[in-house]
Amino acid sequence: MLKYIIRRLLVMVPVVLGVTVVISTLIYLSPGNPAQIALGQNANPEAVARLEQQMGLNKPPHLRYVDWLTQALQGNLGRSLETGTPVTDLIVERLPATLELAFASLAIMLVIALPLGVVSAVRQYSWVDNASMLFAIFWLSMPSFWLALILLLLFAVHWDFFPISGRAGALLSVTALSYLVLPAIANGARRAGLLTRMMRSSMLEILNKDYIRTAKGKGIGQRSVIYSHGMRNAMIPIVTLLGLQVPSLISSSVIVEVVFAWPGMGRLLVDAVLRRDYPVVQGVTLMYAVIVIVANLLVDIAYSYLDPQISYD
Amino acid sequence: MSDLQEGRSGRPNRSDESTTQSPDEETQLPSRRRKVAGRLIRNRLALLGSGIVLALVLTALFAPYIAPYDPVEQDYAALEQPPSLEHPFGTDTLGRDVFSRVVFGAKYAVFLGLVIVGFEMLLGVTLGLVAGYYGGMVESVIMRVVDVALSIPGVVLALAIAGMLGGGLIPLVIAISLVGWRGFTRLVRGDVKGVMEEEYIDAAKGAGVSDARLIVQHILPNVASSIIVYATLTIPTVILWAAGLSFLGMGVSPPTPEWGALIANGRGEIDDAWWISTFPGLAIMVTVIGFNVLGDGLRDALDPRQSEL
Amino acid sequence: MSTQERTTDTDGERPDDPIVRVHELEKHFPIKGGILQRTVGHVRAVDGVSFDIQTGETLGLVGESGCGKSTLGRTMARLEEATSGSVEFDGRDVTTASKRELKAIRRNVQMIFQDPASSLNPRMTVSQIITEPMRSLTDWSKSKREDRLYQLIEEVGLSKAHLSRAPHEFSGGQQQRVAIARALSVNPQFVIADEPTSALDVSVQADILNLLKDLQDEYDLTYLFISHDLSVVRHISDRVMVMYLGEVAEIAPTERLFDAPKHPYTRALLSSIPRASAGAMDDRIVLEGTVPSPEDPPDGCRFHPRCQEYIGEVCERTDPEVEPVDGRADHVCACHHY
Amino acid sequence: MTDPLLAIDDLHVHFHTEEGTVEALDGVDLEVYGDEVVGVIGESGCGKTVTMLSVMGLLQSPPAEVVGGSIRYDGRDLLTCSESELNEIRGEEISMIYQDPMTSLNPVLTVGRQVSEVLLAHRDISKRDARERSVEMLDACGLADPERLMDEYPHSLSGGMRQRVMIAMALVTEPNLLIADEPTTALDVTIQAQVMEVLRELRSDHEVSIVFITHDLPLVSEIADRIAVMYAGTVAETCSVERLFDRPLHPYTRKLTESIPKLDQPATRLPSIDGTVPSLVDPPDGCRFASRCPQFIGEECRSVTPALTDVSGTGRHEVACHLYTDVSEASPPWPVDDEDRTAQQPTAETDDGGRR
Repeated sequence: MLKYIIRRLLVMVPVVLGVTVVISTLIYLSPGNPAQIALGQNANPEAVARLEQQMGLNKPPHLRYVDWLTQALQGNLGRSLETGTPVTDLIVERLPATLELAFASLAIMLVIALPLGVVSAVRQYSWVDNASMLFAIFWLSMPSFWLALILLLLFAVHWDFFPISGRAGALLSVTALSYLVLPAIANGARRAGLLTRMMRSSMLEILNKDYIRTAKGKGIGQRSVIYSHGMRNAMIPIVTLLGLQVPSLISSSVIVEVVFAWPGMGRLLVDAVLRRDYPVVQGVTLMYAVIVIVANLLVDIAYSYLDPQISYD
Repeated sequence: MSDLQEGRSGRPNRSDESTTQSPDEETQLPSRRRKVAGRLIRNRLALLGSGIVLALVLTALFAPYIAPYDPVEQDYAALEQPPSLEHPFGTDTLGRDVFSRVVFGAKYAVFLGLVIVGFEMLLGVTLGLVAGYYGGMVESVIMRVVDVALSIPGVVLALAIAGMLGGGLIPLVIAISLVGWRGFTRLVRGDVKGVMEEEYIDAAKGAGVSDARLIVQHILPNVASSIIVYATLTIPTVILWAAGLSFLGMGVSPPTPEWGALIANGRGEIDDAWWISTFPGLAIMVTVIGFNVLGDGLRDALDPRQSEL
Repeated sequence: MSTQERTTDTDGERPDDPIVRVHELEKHFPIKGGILQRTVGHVRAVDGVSFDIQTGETLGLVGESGCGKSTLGRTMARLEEATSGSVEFDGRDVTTASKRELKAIRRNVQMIFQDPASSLNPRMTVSQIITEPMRSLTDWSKSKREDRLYQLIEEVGLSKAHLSRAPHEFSGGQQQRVAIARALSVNPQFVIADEPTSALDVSVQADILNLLKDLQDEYDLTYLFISHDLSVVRHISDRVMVMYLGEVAEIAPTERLFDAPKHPYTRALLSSIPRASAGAMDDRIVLEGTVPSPEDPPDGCRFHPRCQEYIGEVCERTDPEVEPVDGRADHVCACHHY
Repeated sequence: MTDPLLAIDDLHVHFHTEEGTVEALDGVDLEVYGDEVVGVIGESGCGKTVTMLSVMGLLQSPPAEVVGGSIRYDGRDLLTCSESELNEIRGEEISMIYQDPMTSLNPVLTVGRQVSEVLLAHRDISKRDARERSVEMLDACGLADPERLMDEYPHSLSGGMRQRVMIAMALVTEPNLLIADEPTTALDVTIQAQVMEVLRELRSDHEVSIVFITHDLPLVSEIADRIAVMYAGTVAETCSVERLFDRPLHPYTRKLTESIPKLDQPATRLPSIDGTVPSLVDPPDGCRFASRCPQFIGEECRSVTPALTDVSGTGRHEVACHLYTDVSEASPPWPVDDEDRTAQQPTAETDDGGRR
């Protein structure tokens, strides 16, 4: 098992490196002179030239990349052109909010989707199945930013159940929780719809397997057949699919953060892109990639626990 | 009679199965195409989906004839009017008719959906075919690139690309296309590997068929249906993405009546004029539902094995 | 009928006229493992196999799953690249042939596969399927190809009306007929049939076996007939080769192999076949255990851990040579008993 | 004669598919008596598995629908049992082993869990006792090191071992009836021989009736007392193994036995059956074999479905064919050269010809 994790970690290295190359290339190809952006439009050309020198902008791109990478490996992702704050500090400040939102959405997805999917599969073509499939189609067709606006309109503005926007620190109080509810729903709803359908089809597939017939033939009762024999097998593909959903969960959280003024990395990124604050864009994108890669690693480990057929070496 | 048959020493010119097959029985076997069409029609949801998609395309084509007003014409006499007979979806902060803007938005949705998915397919399917067919180093390299691309969340990458290229329609198309191809590559590569396991591929190799012909004649037709299904189900995702990026101000710029931009436009007024954002959102939702259920129906009809995406 | 050949075969006086010579053929598949997914071992699917096939004969190849019989067939048709050794067809080495040479060889070496449903491209019509080898391997004109197509479709017992249909509209037996027509379209001399009837019902199997025999007589075909079913092999073959774990256990003319099997594995295999007779089970040899993994075959004789006639350490230490038994050149066996 | 343990009477099963309603079973009659091995033989699609899945109540419905008939086991009609009543019978009184051992065991549960589960469901027994009993059963099925095997997952077992586990699982509750659905088809011959050996031994140790479904006539003749031949959803003939080879009465049975390549016979041209199995969607009236039958005798074959009738006077040889109107010792219209046939098909006249 340890060997397996080590191998997975080793495989991660080239992928992370690849990500840094892609991001650096994008930044390099972007128009605009970072030194000019940092100093403002009306800056003295000499000062701009001096800053360029200082920032290493006149070096060839591969050397700039190597410089950046060397610094990045030491935890230094540069400074924001806008405020001069170290990018690492900005990320550390915003990361908890982003993770909090991600986990809350994930929890909502799982709590709604798994039971609904299982019931739909077990009672295929019943009214429960039809209703939950319509429910799923409805949510998965909803643009998350629009849902966010509608939720805001109804539950925050119109009925005043929840605060309109922002975040009240870490999740320790009812107040803090109340800030989280709407963003988490907006972010999780679409994927809950998707997951319901996946769970249903996965369970349906398993229920058609020979070993389910064997189990039924043993006369152990429907409950045991579904839970002991069906569920665990059905979860194996679901865990994989959950892993594949992580990037899109993050994607929608970027937009949801903007709508609810949730102080996570997504808002940071959007602001940075709009202001062409390249070091921040670079740093945040890298951080997002790392989150995805780590999530995939966790999924693989969970997967190998669920499926005894996976060998660890 | 039986003894005669057994004693027969000649070649069995009479086929075991074909002799008793009357012409009537033969015509009973429905062709594959008819079967697919039949399954689509029986699926009522899929029918609804095709209806929605058809309506969308017609709206996009005939937008100028359907819309009662010019979508960009401002009317200071009618600012932020709630829905009425005159303005079924109300008017926005500049007095533009929301209904007309939503109708014209269909043009962008259809255009973006088709063009972007077209580009994604072109890039993704080609790479997937190459990776799956040749295997080895070529495959490793392509799949590592896919791994890297998949590690960056789509909107984040698209934001970075769109940010680099600046706003506008073309950068939007490029940004989303560069993000979406990887799904096609994964799918096609997997399918190609599956098809390569089939004995008819060995048979074709044994028949001396060239690589190019093998790919075009034997592999592509057998992976085509899953590509079609995936493409149909990708269109709504692309429409959502395009709207999302426009909403963030990274896509189509303000006066243009793109649905995401329309929602962004009404965002500030959500408490006074809910209709400005609500109707474009509904339009997106209906469109996405349409493509989704059509795609589901197509999957059931064409490719029942393909699991939920 | 092939009775003429059969009688000469059993006398062991068949003229030595091999059309195929396989020499020390090996096919190993790498196994990946460890942290860096390096090659940590090999599945020795085919491990040093030598034999000849005479012009016009049917060589039956039997063995249990995993013994390498299919891999051997596929390597001989160059659907797999050989690890070492050679397969000479008509004096030309198939394993090292260039693309152009391979085309010339393939005109004469064709293959029929196990699963008729999978061996026909579902998106092509029967006529496309049958003409494909002619298009790629010959320079025949369109009209010549069509003539051949019409001739073949009748010969395999189908009709012209079937040509425009798709494979899924046919039953398994009919699909296998299409596959046979495809293999024979370019007038090959040698056909490798890999379990051609194992996916079919017995009554349909009888039809296909009869058809293969008829076509052999008509076109002077040479067959390598791979099967796990000894009854079928006995029915169709002139000589039989038994494989165990990637190696040759025994080769002998059919009658002789079934009447006087030498290798303990052959004997166990023969006695395992169910037959509808009373005494059949009294002398049944039931082997212990299962076939070991070809990743890590036993030292010495590969059969020794399961052998009912284990004679001592020599079996564990030395891999027996394939040698003639009873002084007959046409009956060879790899066992320390002989 | 005592009452049969299992009596299937005029069973009709339909499958509702896109192509139409498939009349998979069209009046199947079959009886299994105590301590008897019945072989059910037929080609793919003839309905042998569907019949047995109906007995187990394991047909997927939809698309399957039992439209008529009855299945009486020990006095109860299984078709009218509720799911929970069925669960008391399945695994406890009737067990089944399936064709493909690779897919019939749950990949994520240990062997021990899967075997002892049956006991825990049907007996008031502690987990430890269930485990002990399971180990004994695995051992009885010829599996080496059963203790260790209990904690293994199926994927580390070979096909032959898995099928033995399946057998252990089926017999651990000592059922009265075992249904074996092509239990050796997926296995190699030498492994098949091992599994058959296990089945034969267990049969002599435990008093259990077996229904052995297969397409392999020689194989089933090794173990069965009586054979039922099925064709296109109907039972064509039932008789003892010896009679089947000596004196098959149904033209289909005869054709089937002849088309098998035989080891002990010199290679000649194999007789085959002309034509193809009729489509079971809207099948022809009358005898379903009529269109292929070499003994076709006229309109009656096309219009009247022949009933399975006793033709031996003893109830031990039944045939569904219009050729036989005389119910006492019918003789087939083809030459029966008993001596010659016995030479080619040496079958035992004694009782232990089928089993040992």
